[in-house]
Amino acid sequence: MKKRTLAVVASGAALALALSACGGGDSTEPSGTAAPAASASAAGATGFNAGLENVVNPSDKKGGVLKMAVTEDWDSVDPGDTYYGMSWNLLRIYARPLVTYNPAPGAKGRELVPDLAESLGVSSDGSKTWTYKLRAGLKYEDGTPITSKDVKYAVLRQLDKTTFVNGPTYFNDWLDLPKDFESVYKTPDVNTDQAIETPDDQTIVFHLNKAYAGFDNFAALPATVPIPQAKDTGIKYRDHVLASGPYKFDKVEPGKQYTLIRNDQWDPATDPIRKALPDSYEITLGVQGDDLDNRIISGDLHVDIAGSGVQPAAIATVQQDPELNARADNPISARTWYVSILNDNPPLDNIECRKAVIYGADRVGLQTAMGGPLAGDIATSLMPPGIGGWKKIETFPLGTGDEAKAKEALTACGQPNGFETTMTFRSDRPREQAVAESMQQALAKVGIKLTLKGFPTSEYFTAYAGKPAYTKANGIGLATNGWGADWNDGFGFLSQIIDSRTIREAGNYNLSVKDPAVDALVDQAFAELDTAKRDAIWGQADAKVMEGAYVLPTVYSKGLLLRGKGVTNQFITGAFDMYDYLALGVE
Amino acid sequence: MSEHFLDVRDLKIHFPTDDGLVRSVDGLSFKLERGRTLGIVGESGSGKSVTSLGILGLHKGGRARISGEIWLDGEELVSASPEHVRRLRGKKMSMIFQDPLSAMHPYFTVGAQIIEAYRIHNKVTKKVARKHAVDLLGRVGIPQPERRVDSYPHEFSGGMRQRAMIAMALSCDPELLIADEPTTALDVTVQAQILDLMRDLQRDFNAALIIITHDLGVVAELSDDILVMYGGKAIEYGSAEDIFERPEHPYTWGLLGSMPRLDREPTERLLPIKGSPPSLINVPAGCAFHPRCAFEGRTGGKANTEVPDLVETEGGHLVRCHLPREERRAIWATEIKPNLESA
Amino acid sequence: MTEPLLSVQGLEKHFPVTKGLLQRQVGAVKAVDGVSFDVRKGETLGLVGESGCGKTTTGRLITRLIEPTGGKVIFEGHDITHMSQGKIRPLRRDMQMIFQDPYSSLNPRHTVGAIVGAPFKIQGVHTEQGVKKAVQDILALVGLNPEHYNRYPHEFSGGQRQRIGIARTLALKPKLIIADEPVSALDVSIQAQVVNLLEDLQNELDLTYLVIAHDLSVVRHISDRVAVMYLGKIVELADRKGLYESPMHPYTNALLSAVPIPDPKGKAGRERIRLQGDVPSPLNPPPACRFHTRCWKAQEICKTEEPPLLQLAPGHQVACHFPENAPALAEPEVAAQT
Amino acid sequence: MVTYIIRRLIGALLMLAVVSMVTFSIFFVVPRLAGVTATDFANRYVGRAATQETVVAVANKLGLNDPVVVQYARWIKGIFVGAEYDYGAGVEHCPAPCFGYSFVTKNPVWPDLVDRMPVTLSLAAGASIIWLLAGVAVGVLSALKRGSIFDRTAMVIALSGVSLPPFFTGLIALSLFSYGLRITAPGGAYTPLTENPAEWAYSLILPWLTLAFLNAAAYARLTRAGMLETMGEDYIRTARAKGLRESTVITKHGLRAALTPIVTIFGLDVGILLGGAILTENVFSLPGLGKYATQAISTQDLPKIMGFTMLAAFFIVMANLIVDLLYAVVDPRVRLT
Repeated sequence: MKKRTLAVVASGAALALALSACGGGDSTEPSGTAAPAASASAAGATGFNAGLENVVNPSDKKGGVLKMAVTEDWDSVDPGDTYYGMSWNLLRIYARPLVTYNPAPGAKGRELVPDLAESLGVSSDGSKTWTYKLRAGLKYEDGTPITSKDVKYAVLRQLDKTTFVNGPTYFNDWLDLPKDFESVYKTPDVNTDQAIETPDDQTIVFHLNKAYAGFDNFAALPATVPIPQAKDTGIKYRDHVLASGPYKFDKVEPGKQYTLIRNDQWDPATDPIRKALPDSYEITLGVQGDDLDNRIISGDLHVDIAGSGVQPAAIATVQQDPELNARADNPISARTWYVSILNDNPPLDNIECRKAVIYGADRVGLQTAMGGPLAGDIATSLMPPGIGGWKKIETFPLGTGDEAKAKEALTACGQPNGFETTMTFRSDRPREQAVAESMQQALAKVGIKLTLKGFPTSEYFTAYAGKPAYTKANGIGLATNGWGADWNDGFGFLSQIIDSRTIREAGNYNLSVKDPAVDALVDQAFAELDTAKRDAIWGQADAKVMEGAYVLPTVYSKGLLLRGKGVTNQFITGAFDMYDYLALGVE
Repeated sequence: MSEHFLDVRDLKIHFPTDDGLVRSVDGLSFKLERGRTLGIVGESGSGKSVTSLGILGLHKGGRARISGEIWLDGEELVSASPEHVRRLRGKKMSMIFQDPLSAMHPYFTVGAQIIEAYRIHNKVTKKVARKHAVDLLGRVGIPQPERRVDSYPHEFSGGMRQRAMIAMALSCDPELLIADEPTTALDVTVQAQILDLMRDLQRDFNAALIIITHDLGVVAELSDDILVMYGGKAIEYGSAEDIFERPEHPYTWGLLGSMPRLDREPTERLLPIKGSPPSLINVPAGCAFHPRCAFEGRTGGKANTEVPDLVETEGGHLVRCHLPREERRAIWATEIKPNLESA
Repeated sequence: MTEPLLSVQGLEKHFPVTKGLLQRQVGAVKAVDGVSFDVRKGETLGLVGESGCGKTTTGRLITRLIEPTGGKVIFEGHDITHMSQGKIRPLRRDMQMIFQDPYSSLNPRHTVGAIVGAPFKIQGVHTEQGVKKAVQDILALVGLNPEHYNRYPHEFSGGQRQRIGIARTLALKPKLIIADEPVSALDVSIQAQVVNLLEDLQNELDLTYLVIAHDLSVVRHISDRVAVMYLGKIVELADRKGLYESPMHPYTNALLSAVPIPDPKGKAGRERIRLQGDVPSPLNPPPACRFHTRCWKAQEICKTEEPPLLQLAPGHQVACHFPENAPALAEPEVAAQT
Repeated sequence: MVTYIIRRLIGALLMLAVVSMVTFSIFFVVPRLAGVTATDFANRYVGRAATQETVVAVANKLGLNDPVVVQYARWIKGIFVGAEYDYGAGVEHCPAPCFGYSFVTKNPVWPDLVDRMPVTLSLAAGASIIWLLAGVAVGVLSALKRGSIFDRTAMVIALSGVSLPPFFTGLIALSLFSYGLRITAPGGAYTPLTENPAEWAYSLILPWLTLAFLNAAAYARLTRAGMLETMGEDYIRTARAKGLRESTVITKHGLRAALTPIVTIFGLDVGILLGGAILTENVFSLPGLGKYATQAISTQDLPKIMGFTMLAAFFIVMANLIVDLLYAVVDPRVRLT
């Protein structure tokens, strides 16, 4: 699972657990029964889930201070060194990538629109070369013009993963880099034109080592936010990020607070997508979770940047208080919780035994374990709805467990009396423990005996479930797992978790999908230039994984988010499944 | 009104507790004149210390129920206001406690504590009070008083501390001095020094002195008159000679028989009193001493039904006993005295 | 003369005194400094002295509650000075201690039966009935009501508690009892009861006592022989009669003369010796004869030469350059100077 | 006295050295013994998408591949002579005392600690004064009116105060006073004293009271017990026998002795508190040392954890020393040798 929302990472902390009142982190998902769907009519939408498809409280009024907060600091405000969804969403107020997401509610929010670039990328050479042209009149906060060389430098700079450890590695993997290039710091003199060319100050050309039709998704990564080489101070750049967007940093106190004020060098004429309504942003870090919810409820704060939902304590309040309920949104997010069924150890190397596990599982019970309908819909496959190519896959029933079919599968597998295996889970996540216990109970009915083993989140993938040497030696059969998309397409969601060739010595998130047919589909998808066809291939891959019974999906995650009091233009963007931070204003 | 310097009349000090009423002092009367020394003798729980604190008015305002009269130099103290008694305390009457280490505040110098005692009742400057403290320390035999006045109690030896304690008690020239077990915590050679000192001081100050102790030797050394207490009551009162030469109460006999003595040939066996001192909540009916009394059977059954009165037997010698006077004297002469002196 | 049950030879206990940055040892509190005496079977030896003289430390050294820094303790022919705790355990039963405070030395949560009965279980009396019988016998022996078997210590008075302590000690059938201030916490009338009890038990059970006390009257009453200690040393050791009637050491003399006499008539006639000041600190004891700072007979020699403990009369040892009541021929020097 | 202080300071240094070794061992040695490799360590500090090569490179950069002794020595060296850190575009010198660079934020730890200290100091100072005054006052009154309704009520409240954790009382107080009645500042509203003293006090009053409630309760109980014991002492009887007014007896003779142990405990409590009031700072989102420590632990940021631990240990050790010195001043019976 990638660093998608802050909360997930925060929950890894043993201490944070105790402090932020039970499992702060993955409490994205509310518990209890579904809230009354008070969805809204089109005009002047209000009420529950109004923000899913509508702009709530639309306004063009400028001015005011937008107060944001978050329970923990995120990795970095340096666009080249961040891998948090909330950070990617937020940084666009001070930084402009080549391309970005359309500030619009729902699925429209997943559309890419040019930002620094005049238009989306122009591909040539069978999608191996991508050209962008910068808009005219772009300037940094200090008044110096933004050039394509700065974009090139910024992209190359963040390839140095020993310095900028946080960000994604797509450019490392796909750019056609010269062999002798190590990093902009160690090998500054190596000619990198074979990877990125800047024929003039307005034009930038990317050369890939293999074709990729969805490169605009790469261009939307924060890595393309321009950084002038002269201003680069390596890892310390995060303290002095040079603004290209409508706001610039006024105060930077890592771990405590950031304030941003208007960047007078930003020219609205160069920027069709940003309204830049508030006069300034106040961002407070390290606010205690329950307190943060209370302050949003009371109106002292406008936005919880994490965008992953309220704490369990507030969920109850929101459900009971109609006024609050009307301020809540319950979006589905591009994250799936599931159980990996490891096929290394017998008898789970036999597909029938894996099927028996899926048939035997109580899918409703698993949903309850994850926090109920508010927390997520019962998942039918790995890929969540909302991602291109998604189809409801009906390979397996979604009820409370099909004993007869499970027994049938067990017989087919040659284990009519069941078998024993071990299931791992993250011991500091109560919901995963509940999932494991649900599995234990349900499978016991068909004769599959589970031994449960919990491990701390921090070591889960590096030393236990994600380390094949460990799982093989210890006979691990099942492992709780979860994954969020880097961006909302099949590549962004699936490539890291179904491609058997990504499996490493340790630190894997793909624990169980090792199927040449799936790998072949992945390759096919990479090469397919047509978006619709490509999406279809990802959908096939998703179905193939279910056919192989490599995973048991539990829920497509949903979060319970609260709209701030006195905030204008609130809506859930399909790009990040949280409120779009570009559009917000203050009444 | 009383013409005596100190006249305690039917003093009762009772403490209500969860277990019942503790009758620590239960109808005590005695008199004392200036320049005289009264020894109050008794075992633990006899009420002797409660009496002394009662005279000083230290039970006032607490849970104690006090009745009776305490006349001091023409003033009645039981009915007087606590504030009035406070003003007398430390000035007209003062007290020396048993363990000088715990009775002096560990955080203040000896001098400061004496100065404080003096300045409560005398409007003088600190300097004058300090001079007075140094004089007093010298007077009670502390060497280099100018230096020692700034010492803390823990820097003094036991004997020196008791001297300092005495100096503090004497700081306002009290007319009544009560010493509660003043030498019990001290070594025997030091005890002798302190007893000498107290005798000298009393002569010089001409105060009335009450010495409270369980040690008959100490009483004999200092007292003119002796009051023997048992179960909150006086059971025998008389001159020192009366008590040691002609004791008439079986309890007093028991005390004398219990003590090994250096001044006589060692007896083969001690003659102890059987049993233990009574609980002050359930004081035995009748004579409080009767369960331990060897002669209880000779009282004609009155021992456990009637409380005997404190009756004068002759010349100011009072005894609280059911036994007829002649019989008491006969028992003393034939059964007790010879045993005490047997070789 | 019978073989001594307990023999103490040159016993020393020095507590180091350290100072400065490196905690160098700059001196020692010589709590016990070369003490020697024998305790014979069946006798009572009294050890008297004022506070700080080392009498209690001596008792603890003998029972190995603290480790001696020098000298020897021989019990029944065994040198137990440095015997390991394992080896000493069987001997411990033969050598028991009675403490001053009857309140703190009994476990408040155990019944008297349990307190007194524990030793029987160790000795192999196993049946519940057997233990109960044995305990009740002992309770009767020390003058307690055997019916009180199931009561707790707080239900007893001070004197009775001391009796419980004695009963517990006796249950081990010891040969030697070291009693440290056995009666000083008790009321006068109770003191006498306990003193009598100790004497009776000695006669009945053939016990040997080492009684440590500050009360000279009690010691005289109970002891056959008496040792007087001053600042860690024995200054005089004699049989009762010799010590109390013709004390040789000035300190003994002063001690005896300081005891108040319960006789109002006698107080005028007595010759008194009043010592000046207090006992000096054992940290810096006076050199040579430690008593010289308070001694009215002290001469130059007393400050320079330590007087040895010499036998000046049969069974009468004294450590003094100018002993009193000494037979003239024993110490001609003294006669010359008087 | 001087030798005593020198000896204690040397002892304090040794103590800190031991603390550093133990802390270092817990986070660096013990996991190694449990089979966690240098790359496993490094995995915590790289992005989730990092390749094996990146992980190894990061492990090298953080020095995790060196023997533990070398790592420890480097850390110690940093404290005394400073350290160098490659921030990509260049190398920076971190002057002594350098407690290393955060593995996560890449900031030097020491300036962070210095930056967080005023918050914790403010919190500790205000809260400790409140709880000392309130606790002692209630304790004294309770002791003097033993068994009264005041005493019983106070002790019940005190018991609840001792048993209720600040994250409970703090959250209740916040929702009641800050969001309900709106009379106190909301969480996280810290204003430095130097900026605006009134705002400073306003922003801290609720955390002060929450923290003070917890400790005042304990202090009230301690004071009451101490006062009851002291008022039963012989020297109090002596003071009364001198004819002192009861008020003087209580304040001069009683309180003086009863407060001595309170003052020493107070010193230690403040020392511990200076290392960060972890629960309170988290509940009120105050960016102090306790919050810093929580963040450090949640991100397993070892240099931060080490730095914080050392600072907290330093405060505690110093508080101990000061308390001991103070004790000798207050109680003349105590001699420092």
